[in-house]
Amino acid sequence: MTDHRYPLRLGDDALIAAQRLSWWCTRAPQLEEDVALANVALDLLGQARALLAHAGDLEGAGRTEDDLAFLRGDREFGNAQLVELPEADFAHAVAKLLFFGTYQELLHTALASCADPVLAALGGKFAKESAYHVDHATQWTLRLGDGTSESRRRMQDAVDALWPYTHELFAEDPLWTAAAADGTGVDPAALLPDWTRYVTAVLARATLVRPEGDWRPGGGRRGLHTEAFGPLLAEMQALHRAHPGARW
Amino acid sequence: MTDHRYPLRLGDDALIAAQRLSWWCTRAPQLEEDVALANVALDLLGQARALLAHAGDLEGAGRTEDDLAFLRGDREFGNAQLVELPEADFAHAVAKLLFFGTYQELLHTALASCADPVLAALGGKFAKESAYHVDHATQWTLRLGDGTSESRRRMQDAVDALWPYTHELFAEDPLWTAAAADGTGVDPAALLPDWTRYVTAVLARATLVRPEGDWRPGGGRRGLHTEAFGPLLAEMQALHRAHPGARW
Amino acid sequence: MEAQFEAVIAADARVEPRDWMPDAYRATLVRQIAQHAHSEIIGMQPEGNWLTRAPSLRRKAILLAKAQDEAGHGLYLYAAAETLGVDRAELTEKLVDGRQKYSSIFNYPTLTFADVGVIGWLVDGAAICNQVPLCRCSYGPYARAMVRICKEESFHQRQGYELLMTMMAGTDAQRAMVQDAVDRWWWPSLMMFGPPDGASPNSERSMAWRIKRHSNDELRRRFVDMTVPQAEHLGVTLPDPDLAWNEERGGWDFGEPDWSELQQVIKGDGPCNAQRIERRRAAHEDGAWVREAASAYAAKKAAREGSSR
Amino acid sequence: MEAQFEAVIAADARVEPRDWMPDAYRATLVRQIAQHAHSEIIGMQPEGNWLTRAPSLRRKAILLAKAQDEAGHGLYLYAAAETLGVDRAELTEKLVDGRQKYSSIFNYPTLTFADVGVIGWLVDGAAICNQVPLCRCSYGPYARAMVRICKEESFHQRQGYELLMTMMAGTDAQRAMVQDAVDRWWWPSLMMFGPPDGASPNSERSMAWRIKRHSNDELRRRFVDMTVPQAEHLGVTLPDPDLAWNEERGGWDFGEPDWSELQQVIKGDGPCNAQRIERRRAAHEDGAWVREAASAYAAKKAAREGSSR
Repeated sequence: MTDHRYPLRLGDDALIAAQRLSWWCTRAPQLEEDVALANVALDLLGQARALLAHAGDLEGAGRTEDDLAFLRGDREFGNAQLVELPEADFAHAVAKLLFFGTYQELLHTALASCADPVLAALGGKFAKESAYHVDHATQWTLRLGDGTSESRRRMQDAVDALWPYTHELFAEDPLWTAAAADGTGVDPAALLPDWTRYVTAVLARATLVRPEGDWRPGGGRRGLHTEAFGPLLAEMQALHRAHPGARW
Repeated sequence: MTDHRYPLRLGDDALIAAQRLSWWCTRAPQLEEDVALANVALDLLGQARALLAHAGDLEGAGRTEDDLAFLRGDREFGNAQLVELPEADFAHAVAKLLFFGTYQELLHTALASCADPVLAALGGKFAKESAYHVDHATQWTLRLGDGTSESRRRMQDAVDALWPYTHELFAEDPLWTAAAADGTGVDPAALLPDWTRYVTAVLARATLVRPEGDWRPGGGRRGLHTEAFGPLLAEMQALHRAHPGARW
Repeated sequence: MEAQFEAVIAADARVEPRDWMPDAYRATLVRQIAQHAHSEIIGMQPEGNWLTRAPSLRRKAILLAKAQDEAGHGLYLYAAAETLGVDRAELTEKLVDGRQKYSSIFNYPTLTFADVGVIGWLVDGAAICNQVPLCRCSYGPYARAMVRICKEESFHQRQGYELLMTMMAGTDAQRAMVQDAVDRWWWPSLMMFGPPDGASPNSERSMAWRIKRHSNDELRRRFVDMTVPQAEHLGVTLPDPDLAWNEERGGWDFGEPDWSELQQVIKGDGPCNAQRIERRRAAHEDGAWVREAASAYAAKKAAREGSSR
Repeated sequence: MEAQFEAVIAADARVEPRDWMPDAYRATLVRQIAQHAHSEIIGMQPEGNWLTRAPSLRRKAILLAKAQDEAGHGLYLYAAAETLGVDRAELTEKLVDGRQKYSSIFNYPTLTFADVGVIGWLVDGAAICNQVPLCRCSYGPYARAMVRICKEESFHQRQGYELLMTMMAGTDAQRAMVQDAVDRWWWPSLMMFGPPDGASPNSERSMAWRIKRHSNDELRRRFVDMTVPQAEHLGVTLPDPDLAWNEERGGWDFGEPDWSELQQVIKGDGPCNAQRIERRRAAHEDGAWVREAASAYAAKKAAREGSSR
């Protein structure tokens, strides 16, 4: 049977990505983008809810999606650090969506044929959503990279800042290995060649330089997060925790 | 006997002012100012602790300073809106400290001869602290107001933005009236002439214009806060609330 | 041409963008549609304040979807305004520098999560009362935008009411939050219908042009009659001691809002006016480099495609 | 002159700012004192991360007071460096652009409130082991600054340990937080003493000049011997399977830290390097207008006072 921590971790990725993205609502550079980013955030939030609910079912301890989202501490979240990073400007939001969305699209596509029927069904559904996110991020990467000199500088800065955090998405991990071994999940290492091919091509078309450097921060999968994560979680959970047991 | 809500409200002013000010730690424009602002924040936090503890004693329901600080909701805090406002730059921090510190110095001095012996003792002690805060804010108001054209513009912007919120400090309120009537507290309306005289003189020396306009936002005393207050409180209370009943 | 315009109005038919129309009719519509569009966009902020703090994932999703709908409504409405020969950038400038207004209701702060529910119930409810008749407005593009918007607004209103029902069935603290939110939003909601008829100078002309179909006071009464039984069902008290059933009229009598407060908020001195405009201004200015990049890229792309033909 | 300098060193007396000193001695001191000053200032950040979220008002006050002390230590140390003919602004530039370092320990994140206690206990504890001998450093201003600093550091260490004792007497969750923090900070704390003696090229000369009085490994052993019984008293496990009492030596044997990690963090690839420098850079740059205003005001004031004489 699927280890409940597997969908939980995927759900954490989606949840924290949605939480960061929702900050843009009322702050996007144009109204079309308020709509589009809210749409992406909604997809991610929907993915998080389905995955956390599935994790709760598999765990069998009666924890709901809200218990898992609002009542775990900083060290119990398994999302990759990439998704929790603050988005200093719109270029950061675009670069993050390009990197994370491409990873998600490949992951969801692979998940669609896994042995856990719930995850397989979700993977099929989510893959379509992710494809839209990737397309959206790709369009913006091209516009910003090949737009003005300022936009190119900002986009390159964002790519440089976030690139090191992409390694963690594909890093070896016992949970991935186990899930891949029994067919209930995917080893993301297998996705890396396709990811690199796609992202590299987009960066090239956008006249951007693919970063070098061997810094590979990580630890999110083991609950080791950046200092930006605690305040994010504090804000997200404060109201829920202020009213223990209340329904909303 | 002193209404416990009286020291509670004064304590809320000091607590929220300290919380905002502590943001500057590691972000001040020079190291001397990291020291000075932390010092002011520490004084304010000390005042808050003494006042909340006194309020808890008077209430007689066993609530500690931490219960009052961490387990009340947004609508139960009685601080003036002035102290909760975000500080957009150092000029805002200076203007706020000038306005709030001058109010506090007058208040604490008057409190030193009130009928509540605890409050009278605290008033005497706090008045000295406030005098230092006012002196510090005054020196910076002069430097920024009469410094460069940029600093003058920023300082004037800060004064203009915060001035409307000073009215609430002196506004009529049943709790003030009752406390003044039985001698257990001070009616801040009586402090307004001295406050205006001092602040006006400092602004004039700093070559700054005293704002006109009749907008008088308020409501903090009745728990009606700005939208900046909820996130401030969420951050302040999140960890305490995440561990109900724990001692630290 | 004027006669033809008058005939269309008299027949209760639609004026379309290419039709001749009096300058004052056009100006009135631009002002009203722009104000309406601005209200959708600024109106994202009060509830947006709770997006990152929503106490359940379901409520977070509902809030996000609502904010997204509002941005969409803003887009339709700016598009409707553009059919009258203005453009969105110009309208945004006017919003940001204070030459055009938005609904004053959005200058009040959302202090607790119950405010999210009450905004859905009362504010969207009042908006619907105002907007349903606009679906038959004489200007075609505006009327058609309103049909779509009203449908979504009703959905938002039901969601807001459902949140309040859930909270009223919850803890004492939740019930107190709901009552407190109702106490704060009731009077501002009544003021959403504008000043009393005697003090509303432009209403008569707008009614003659069939832009507007009911007077402010008429719509306000309709809203109160609709809302009082909902409040009873919810179990909250509306903060008006003068609220009383009028047997004769078959409707509810109610007290007089504090019109001086409305004037003050319209003038700019509401609790959140400065903050709302500042957020909008910051988003617009911080986004300038992005919009410039998009234009530059589009131009390059067009040039490349042109030269490769 | 050189002979006099050598004599002062040999007599274990103090070199003072006006005394002649070899260029290399001066350069070594500037580098070390600046790095020490930078460490105090950057060291405010990891704990400062919890200032606004401290779970009790008492702990918030302790944190604030500690941050204030650290800023004060930074000021003494920059002042000590300035006696060697450099200035603070120049040192800050070098910090911000990466030409000077600070202690690598501050490149690790503070993930829970237990980290605040563990930093007090282990990080301040290790700093004290390093710094107590510096109170007898051959350069007078540095030695005197260290006397004051060490006193305050001991106080911080006791406060950190007391927080951990309180948490260990608390809930299961609190105890788990403490153990987790110890697991994360133990090895980085050991690395605070620098590379093993064989790989520490400058140590010998510093010892000859009596800037340094003990080797890295010697201080590291001293720290472990001091800390192991404290860990036992606290009830936490130190994450080192090789930790064992050595009867013969009368001290604790311990495992080898992962020196490649230290090299990586020093090189710039620690979890928080970029973030720490960025915060310091932003504070420095955002404060430029304030410092300029203060200078301009001082100049105007001096001119006014000059002309009014």
